[in-house]
Amino acid sequence: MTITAGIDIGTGAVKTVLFDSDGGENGKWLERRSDRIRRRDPQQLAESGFDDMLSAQSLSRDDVAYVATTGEGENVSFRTGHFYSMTTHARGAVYLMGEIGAVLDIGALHGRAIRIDNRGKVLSYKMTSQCASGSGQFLENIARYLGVAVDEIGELSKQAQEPEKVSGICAVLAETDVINMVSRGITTSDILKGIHLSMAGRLVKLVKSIKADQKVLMTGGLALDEGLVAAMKEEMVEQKVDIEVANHPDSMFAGAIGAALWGSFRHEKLAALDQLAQAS
Amino acid sequence: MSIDKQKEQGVQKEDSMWRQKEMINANYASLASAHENGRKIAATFVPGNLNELLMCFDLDRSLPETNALQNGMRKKSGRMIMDAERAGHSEDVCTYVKADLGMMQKGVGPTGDPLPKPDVLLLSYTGCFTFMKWFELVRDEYDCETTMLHVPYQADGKITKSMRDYVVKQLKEDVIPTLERVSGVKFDIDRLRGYLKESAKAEDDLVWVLQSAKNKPSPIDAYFGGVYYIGPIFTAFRGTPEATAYYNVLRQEIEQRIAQGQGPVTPEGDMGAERYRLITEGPPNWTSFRDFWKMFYDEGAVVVASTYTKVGGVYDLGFRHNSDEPLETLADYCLGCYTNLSLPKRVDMLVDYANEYEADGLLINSIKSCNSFSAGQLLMMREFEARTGKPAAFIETDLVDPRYFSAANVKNRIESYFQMVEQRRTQAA
Amino acid sequence: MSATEIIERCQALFDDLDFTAVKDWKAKNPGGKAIGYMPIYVPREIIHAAGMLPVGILGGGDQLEVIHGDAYYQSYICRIPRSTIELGVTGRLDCMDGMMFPSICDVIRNLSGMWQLMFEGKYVRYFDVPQNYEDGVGGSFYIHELKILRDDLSELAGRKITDADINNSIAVYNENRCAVADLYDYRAVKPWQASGSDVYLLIRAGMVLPVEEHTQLIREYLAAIEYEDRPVRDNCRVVVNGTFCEQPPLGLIKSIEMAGCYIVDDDFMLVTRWLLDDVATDGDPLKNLSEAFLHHSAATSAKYEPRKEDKGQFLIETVRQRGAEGVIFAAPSFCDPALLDRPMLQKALGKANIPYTAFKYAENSGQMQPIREQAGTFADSIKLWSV
Amino acid sequence: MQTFIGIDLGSTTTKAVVMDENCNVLGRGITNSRSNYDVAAEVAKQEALVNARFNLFRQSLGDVDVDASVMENFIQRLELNFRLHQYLLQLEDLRQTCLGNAASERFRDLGNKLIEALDEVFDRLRTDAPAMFVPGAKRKSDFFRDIAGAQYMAIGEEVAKTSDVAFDHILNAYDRSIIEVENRIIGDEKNAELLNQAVKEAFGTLSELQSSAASVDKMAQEVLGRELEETYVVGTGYGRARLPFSKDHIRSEILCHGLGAHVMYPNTKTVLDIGGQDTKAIQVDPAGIVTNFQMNDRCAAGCGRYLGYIADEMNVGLHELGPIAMQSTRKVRINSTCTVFAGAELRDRLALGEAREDILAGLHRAIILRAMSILSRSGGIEDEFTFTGGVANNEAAVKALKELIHENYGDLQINIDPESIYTGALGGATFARRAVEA
Repeated sequence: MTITAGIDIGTGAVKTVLFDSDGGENGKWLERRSDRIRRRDPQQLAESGFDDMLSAQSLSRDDVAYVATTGEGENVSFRTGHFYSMTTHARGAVYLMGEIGAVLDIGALHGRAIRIDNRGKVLSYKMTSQCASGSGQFLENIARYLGVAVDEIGELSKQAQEPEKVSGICAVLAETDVINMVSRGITTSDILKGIHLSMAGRLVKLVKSIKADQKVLMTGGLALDEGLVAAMKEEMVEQKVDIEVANHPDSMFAGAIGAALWGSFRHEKLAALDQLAQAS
Repeated sequence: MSIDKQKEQGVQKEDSMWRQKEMINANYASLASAHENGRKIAATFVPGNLNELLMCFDLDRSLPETNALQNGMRKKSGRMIMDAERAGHSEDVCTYVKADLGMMQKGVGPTGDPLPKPDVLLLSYTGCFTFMKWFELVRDEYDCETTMLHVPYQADGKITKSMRDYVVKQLKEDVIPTLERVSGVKFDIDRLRGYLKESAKAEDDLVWVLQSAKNKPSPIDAYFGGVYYIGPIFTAFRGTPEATAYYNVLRQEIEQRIAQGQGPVTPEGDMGAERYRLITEGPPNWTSFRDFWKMFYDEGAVVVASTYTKVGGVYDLGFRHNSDEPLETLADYCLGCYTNLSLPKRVDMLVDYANEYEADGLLINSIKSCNSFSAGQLLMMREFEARTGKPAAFIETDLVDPRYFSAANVKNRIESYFQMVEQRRTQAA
Repeated sequence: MSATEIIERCQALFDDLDFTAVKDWKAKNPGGKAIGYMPIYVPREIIHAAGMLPVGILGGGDQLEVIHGDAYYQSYICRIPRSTIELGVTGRLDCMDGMMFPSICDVIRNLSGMWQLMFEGKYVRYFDVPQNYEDGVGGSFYIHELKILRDDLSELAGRKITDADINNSIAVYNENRCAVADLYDYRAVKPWQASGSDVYLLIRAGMVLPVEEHTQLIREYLAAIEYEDRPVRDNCRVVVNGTFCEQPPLGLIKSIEMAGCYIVDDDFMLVTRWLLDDVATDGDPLKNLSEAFLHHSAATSAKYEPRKEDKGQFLIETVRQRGAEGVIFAAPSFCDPALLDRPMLQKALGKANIPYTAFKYAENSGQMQPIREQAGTFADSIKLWSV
Repeated sequence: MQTFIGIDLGSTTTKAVVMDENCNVLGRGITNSRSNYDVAAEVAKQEALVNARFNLFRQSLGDVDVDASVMENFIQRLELNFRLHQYLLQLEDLRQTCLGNAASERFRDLGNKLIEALDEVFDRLRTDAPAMFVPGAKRKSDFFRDIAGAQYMAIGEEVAKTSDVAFDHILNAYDRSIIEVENRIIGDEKNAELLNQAVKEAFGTLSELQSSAASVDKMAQEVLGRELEETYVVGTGYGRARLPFSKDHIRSEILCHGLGAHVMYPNTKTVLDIGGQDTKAIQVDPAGIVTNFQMNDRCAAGCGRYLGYIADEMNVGLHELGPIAMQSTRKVRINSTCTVFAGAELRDRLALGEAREDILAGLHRAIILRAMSILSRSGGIEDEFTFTGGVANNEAAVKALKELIHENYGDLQINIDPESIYTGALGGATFARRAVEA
């Protein structure tokens, strides 16, 4: 058995996991943690989080065969190797849910639809374009403006009667859209739902463009926003996409999990190469 | 809704309008049944549209830009564009192309009649790079026989012998043989001559109509109204007696309006007092065509000359199809289309229009899709202002992409522009 | 010079937005004239035959502050014409005695007209090329275009340009084509030695240096690089396509390699690799140049493909020859040729089971994170799954 | 007396200018546009009218035989006292609203904890209030939302540490109350009342005045009593369409900015206005009539809000950005001015080890670069040049602008009025005056 760590540095939070697996197969999940960055240095957060996890398992750094980073973790000093987000989310998603055709990774500033095969290989992908009012960041800004706590968004959004979509492509102009809605007396619920629907609209468009044909698993920071999940389901119907959008309580860890598993896989492969080298 | 029904309901339109609507619907109906009736379909573009030549081979004519704009006006284009983008076409490229590909996926035309795939693509590569890739894409998707007619660019503002020879040679050695093979009809140059004679008649009337805007008040809107007037000649009807008849009726209607000192007809009836006379550069937006037009006639603004009504031929500068040299005249026609002119030449046209039509200023509607038009328009605007001393306004919209028409922005610009013109006038007085 | 020193020199030429190299050449060649040309192809042989210096104008990169250039273009038009105009209005192109605008797309086409209006008195030539590939049709049109160019330039040079002059220049450029080909072949074999950015900078130097000097420089590099000992990385091999006009920032080329991809072929600055074989150096030079253009030139999105079944075959051939594992489509935002063509090329690659990925850039793109993300995922998917 | 009022309804702030029949500016008022334009317009107007009274006090100075410096001192106190009362009034409103919300379903399981925490927060807010309104005191901003907000965060965080209520809850109580509160208009009578109170207190604080109290009070009462007739009101700005005005009371912001700049600096040829979400370049003729204009739309890159996002991202006040950037020693080129991704760009750069002040300087230059090309598009810059809008108060932006103008257009007169944020409203007021003349 090999112990590997996966560290996923995102825009909003650092996710870290510890796994015990053989070459990435039948992995056993030892530890997990997620630290919101809140203007702190992600590098340090990652390091302290990592060490805390080890001590929780009474392990030392030497016990870890491979420390794999993903997300914005390319320059984490103590990493063994780095895998790119879509590679890791795909692998993590398969670990979490098995039979899926695609991953929809929704972060604070990006949305990515990734089509994968049953082993988690990335077949194709599509990202939201740079200037997008559909970003999670935008949703948070608006929520604060409306006096809504992040954990309320989903519930409120579900209560919407007649949601109105935000038209603007530029988030700043979209913000003004929202202010205008408030001034026209549109309810908070309808506004939030409207934003969820606009986001979902874009995301479903992504899902369609990669021609996903099987269950889609939502991962990333916003995967657990019930309001968005609900909106996604509606938009799938609206845009006539007949596949299930699933989500998983641990889906925010998908990137970190994938990194840990790939780390293990890589570790064994390299070990094998070494033996070859020594043999010859 | 059927035309008769609309007529019963007293929808505001002149006779010429009804005629044109009937011609267009008839053409779509004919395209729908072409294959059952053993007719072949040719697709070709508006600039460099060789309608007379295609008729010589009994081919039905389908014009992709027209299909796209018809879909735009019927608010169908948005979805088609998204379908095309989902199929992998970039959000950055021309929305005519995407609307067309989106439509072909469904195989249904703007009127709801089926639109069969064309049997031959006449790629007259005239004044627009995108045309070339557009038909490569259609060919790639639908395996249509394709014949390329490369029309050189008038970079120095003149048509040279070498250019003309090149185009004529392509017609003789490539285009005509291909059309003969596809249609099974032998080429008959006298038949071509006949159609060309017919074209010239209609062209005379069209020019008269467009120039009637020199009257005050102008009896026509040469942009929002103009796009209807150019319909038949720029599309599948040039060279047909129907087209000639249409322009005849149109001319009479306008002679009448002039006699009665009337302004243009708008979708809401006669326009009020003429307050601003404008020149426009660039195509209109189709998805919000009515709202866009309303922003003008509500303010008493009438367009007296536009470059867009010259994309299918700059007839008012003297060109006529000439049956004495049939192939050469087709070459000159292609080489002379507005978007094939050099930028300096385009500026000259705008300046001349401003003077001849006594316009208050220039409005440039810059189209995201159309770099052939749009690239350089901001310089054209400067040159225009410098040479005429008249103010210009600049707005950005798109042809058939509803996502790219921001009514609030456009209105704000146009409002400010009119208020500016007004202010300068009172100042001058 | 060591390979590193050679690349440092190229980098300096690349960073210099004032075309000092051109000014130096003019100082050394009193009365000598310089002709700027934009992507993707002009027959530099004729300019050379006129005793002039052909200078590639490839926009302003990511270090030029574009102020006036932006004022001439809407948000939905690519960057290269903006920065080129900026170079013009800030006087950086005053050392050019003429500008050539090849027919590549409507934006560059219209730029030729803008140049006529903005820089009166300068020689401006829109260089049209045939989209019909019959010698008797497109060929005779093209030869006529070449004649005009030759006559214009001899007038500008104040001396007749003879066939012998042109044949001689063709020979010189055959040399250069050969050196460039050797460089690309070398990189395809040892991409860890000749990195993507090295090769880019070397070719880029050829945009401002006299051709003879450039050929020499490449030869020196090929000799010197053998002595370098650069680490072999666990990268996959890709062909980069779509970069034939507006150039990617150097950071993007480096990011692609950082993310785990060796670039083993590309379409940067195609003018140097447009004609695929040597051009005959005897007989009628214009006829020879025309035949080379019609029958032995690279396929690109700016050209018409007469036969449907040939679409994308040139790219597929390149992938096979170079032993590449995939294609990265990197195109400038709002680039009509590259972006309209892409779906057809991708379809062709799909049929040939060649994996590909695609993204857009601008010559002044700042954020490389998304680029690394995509190139990296592509590299991962090839590396982790290759058994 | 007759007054003429211009109201500039901007995307982030709403400004009002009150003018007398001789086109003298009597008063200026500003407020954040919030989510209710009518309220914003009303509040801005009231602020301007209150401000007008203070100026009327100044004008009437001559009428009383008291040393001018003492009088100026008096008026300053007067104004500060007024502001303090206004603040306390709204603070109390906020407190009640917060407590109301704290009692709601959502915080049920917190029991009284939150209420107690809030009580402590507001007590401390109240105690700290007077210190913000003494002569020479610096305030983060003049909007209740900002002043109270900033204070609330700071104190709230401390309270959260001591009590066992999460900061998020305290913060949320504020977030859900502030909109209600800031949408309640104080009203003319209430303002008059506060003014009266402020006058009395001003006497109390200034012993030098006792002797001539009578004459001063007479003057004060006269000014307070003077009726300001709203003769003609003109609305302009981004939100003008939403104002409850008839068409002839509405002017395009382009014309208003052009005219306003002309009124401030009659030799102005070129005007640049960088507002919250748009940038305008305007050319005017010697009569202040617009001859050409360009503005950005569909993308707010490089506008005022951009700096707002950056300030949030760096957790500093908007007004602190300039000073920090001024410390820059190295040039950093930044090409993207997309507001939303500004944060990402900032993190990227910091990760690359670049210095905060250098990045900020780069960001400021990037904004001005965009403005420069919009200017260039409108026909370039001609002497004299006038820079207006909120960003004109940012020294780093001004520095970058001056450099770039020098590099591209040489030496020319650059006008920046500290009150330039009122340019549109000033133009509006001038149109209002002209409307009545005509």
